Amino acid sequence: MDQEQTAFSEALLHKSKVIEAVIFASPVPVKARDLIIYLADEAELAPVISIIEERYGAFSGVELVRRDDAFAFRTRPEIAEALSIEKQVERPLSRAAMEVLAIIAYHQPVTRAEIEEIRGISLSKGTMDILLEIGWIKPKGRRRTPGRPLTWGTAPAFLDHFGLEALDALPGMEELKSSGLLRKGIVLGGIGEGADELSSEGDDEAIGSDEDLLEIAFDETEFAEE
Amino acid sequence: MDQEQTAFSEALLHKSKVIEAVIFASPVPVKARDLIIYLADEAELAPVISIIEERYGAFSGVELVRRDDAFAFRTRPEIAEALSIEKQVERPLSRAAMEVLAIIAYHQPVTRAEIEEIRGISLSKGTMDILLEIGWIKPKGRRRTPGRPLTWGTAPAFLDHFGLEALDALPGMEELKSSGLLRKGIVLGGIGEGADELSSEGDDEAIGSDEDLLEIAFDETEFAEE
Amino acid sequence: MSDNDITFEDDTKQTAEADGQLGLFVNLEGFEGPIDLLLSLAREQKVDLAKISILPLAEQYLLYISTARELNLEVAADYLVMAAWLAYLKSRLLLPEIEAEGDEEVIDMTDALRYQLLRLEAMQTAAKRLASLPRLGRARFARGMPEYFSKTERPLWTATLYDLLAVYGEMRSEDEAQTLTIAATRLYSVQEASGRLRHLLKTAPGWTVLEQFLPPNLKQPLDRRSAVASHFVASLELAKEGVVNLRQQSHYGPLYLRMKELS
Repeated sequence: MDQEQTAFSEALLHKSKVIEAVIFASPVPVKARDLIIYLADEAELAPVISIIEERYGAFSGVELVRRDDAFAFRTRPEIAEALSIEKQVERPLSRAAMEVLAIIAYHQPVTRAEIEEIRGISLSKGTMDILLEIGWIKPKGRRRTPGRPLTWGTAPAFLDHFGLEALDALPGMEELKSSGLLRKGIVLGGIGEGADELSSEGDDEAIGSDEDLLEIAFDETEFAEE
Repeated sequence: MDQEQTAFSEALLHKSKVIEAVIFASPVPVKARDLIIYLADEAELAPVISIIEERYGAFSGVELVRRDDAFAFRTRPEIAEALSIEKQVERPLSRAAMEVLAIIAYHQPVTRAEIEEIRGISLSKGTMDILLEIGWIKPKGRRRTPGRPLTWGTAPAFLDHFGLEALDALPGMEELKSSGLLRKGIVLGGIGEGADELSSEGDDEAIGSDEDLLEIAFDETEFAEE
Repeated sequence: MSDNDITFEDDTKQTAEADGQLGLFVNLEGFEGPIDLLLSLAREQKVDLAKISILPLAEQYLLYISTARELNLEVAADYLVMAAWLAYLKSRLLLPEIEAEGDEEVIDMTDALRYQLLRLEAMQTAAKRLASLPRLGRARFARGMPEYFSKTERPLWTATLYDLLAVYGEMRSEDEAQTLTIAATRLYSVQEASGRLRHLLKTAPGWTVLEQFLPPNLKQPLDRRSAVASHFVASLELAKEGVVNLRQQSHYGPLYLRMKELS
């Protein structure tokens, strides 16, 4: 290694200390873009992250985890049992809320009507509210269909809470996708009607148009902020 | 190293992971006696702590610190310093703040009520605050009038920022006018003015009268020196 | 009721008695809607949902609902709509074939129901799997003692002396605008022109072109235009009053004035 290279890797080592400290200090995952400000350029992030990841290997009780485009230090799940740390006693979520959360997570962006349609029952008032209050879901924009309904998706805190690197890492996501069970659209509406809907390929259109969701357009008055 | 020793050190390594996680997750420094419960006996604490200390050595942005008989992770001071970045951000002053600053500069000492009177609009809370925060204005004392209102003037940093040697280096009305910074007043029946522009032989009279008017107007609004 | 269905095992204990006698503990409140109830009934059959036969399932549902009604339990509209739908489906399934088209419809309906059961089951399973992930605050912990660093932004005020002066100048100019000044006008008023015409016409010999009446020394074009305009208007007024006669030979031609002969 020549002198220049040595200087380069030393600079990287120093930067890895800084980035480590920033992530370590934060109680919530730190976005990549907030880390880059401590670096000369974006390209430095990947090598710096791998230096840190290596330092917090299997021999550490703490690990560097990735949450979408953010990083955090979290204790390793395998030593959790050994810990008599005061575990958060949370009010268990109702079964309805967990189901709605799962539907939002796997089907996002999804409208309220679609959630109701999947569950075959209308949503009671509190179900979405509680998920919003916990900070696991957020509005994602409006669907470009008549009525421009608001769609919902998961918020960053969802990934952090459930220890998921990204939405792709949702358990069983691949199978669900390939089995076609993530299709939206009315399947069983009324007598006769449902049949038409199932056989039509119409749902794909709705899913496709989600990608073009107007990000600008969500009306804050539509839902409670908390 | 014989087998027994290997097993011993592996057990210690595992314990160090647990202790590391406990200290990491604790909201307060963890007392030695609260750590011992995770260990076989007290004697294990010292080796476990040194394993962790080594892991968070000079190459880490974080260090294990001892406070009395308790342990905590802290960002290394030299890194923390680097983290408190002070970014210089160019920021323009709001129009309102500029106006207030100008009035204070030209009319000091001036009361808040007088500033409002000159601008013909009431001052929002933040406008004076921002000037005060920047350090360009300061209170100058109280006017000896009923209510003894506080008067304001410029602070030394004002001269400094604007590169003025003294307050009287602020251009007066005449200089402002000649540098084109003072527009002429709006004159009703201003057709006459247009006529001047049409012909080269200017009619100085109209301008002359404008000038006189301006001077009068200033005298009216200009505040007596106390 | 399957074993993994923790949530409503307390709510709905079912014991099947001999001869199909129903000792069902009917409690609809344990279910998240009719599809959920159907799903729960389907699970009891312990067959692949994708292949489940809809007819017995529909019968089970209808029996469940009718039992609930016999027990005078309140049955929500959702459940009744589903019951009606399933009753219709059942009748279609039992009827001997009507026509090919109708058959297809029945097949679609049963497919749709299967799909909806599968989809809801998938989401219920997903919810359970989510809940069992190593969750923050249970299996994973965040740093307990977060540190905060000031990422202060030191403003670099861009205000220049020019800005300051320009603002002041502009502001004072605005003050000025409030002091309306009425400038002395050098232009001829109609009144003035009218007086002048009255006076001059007395001495005018017959038809005289309007320009002849204009005041002398109109050096500036604007002054001249103003004088022409005011004298023209004045001449019209005088004509209206019956003091003068006007004459114009052609469009845009010169305008002649003459004192009206008092007859």
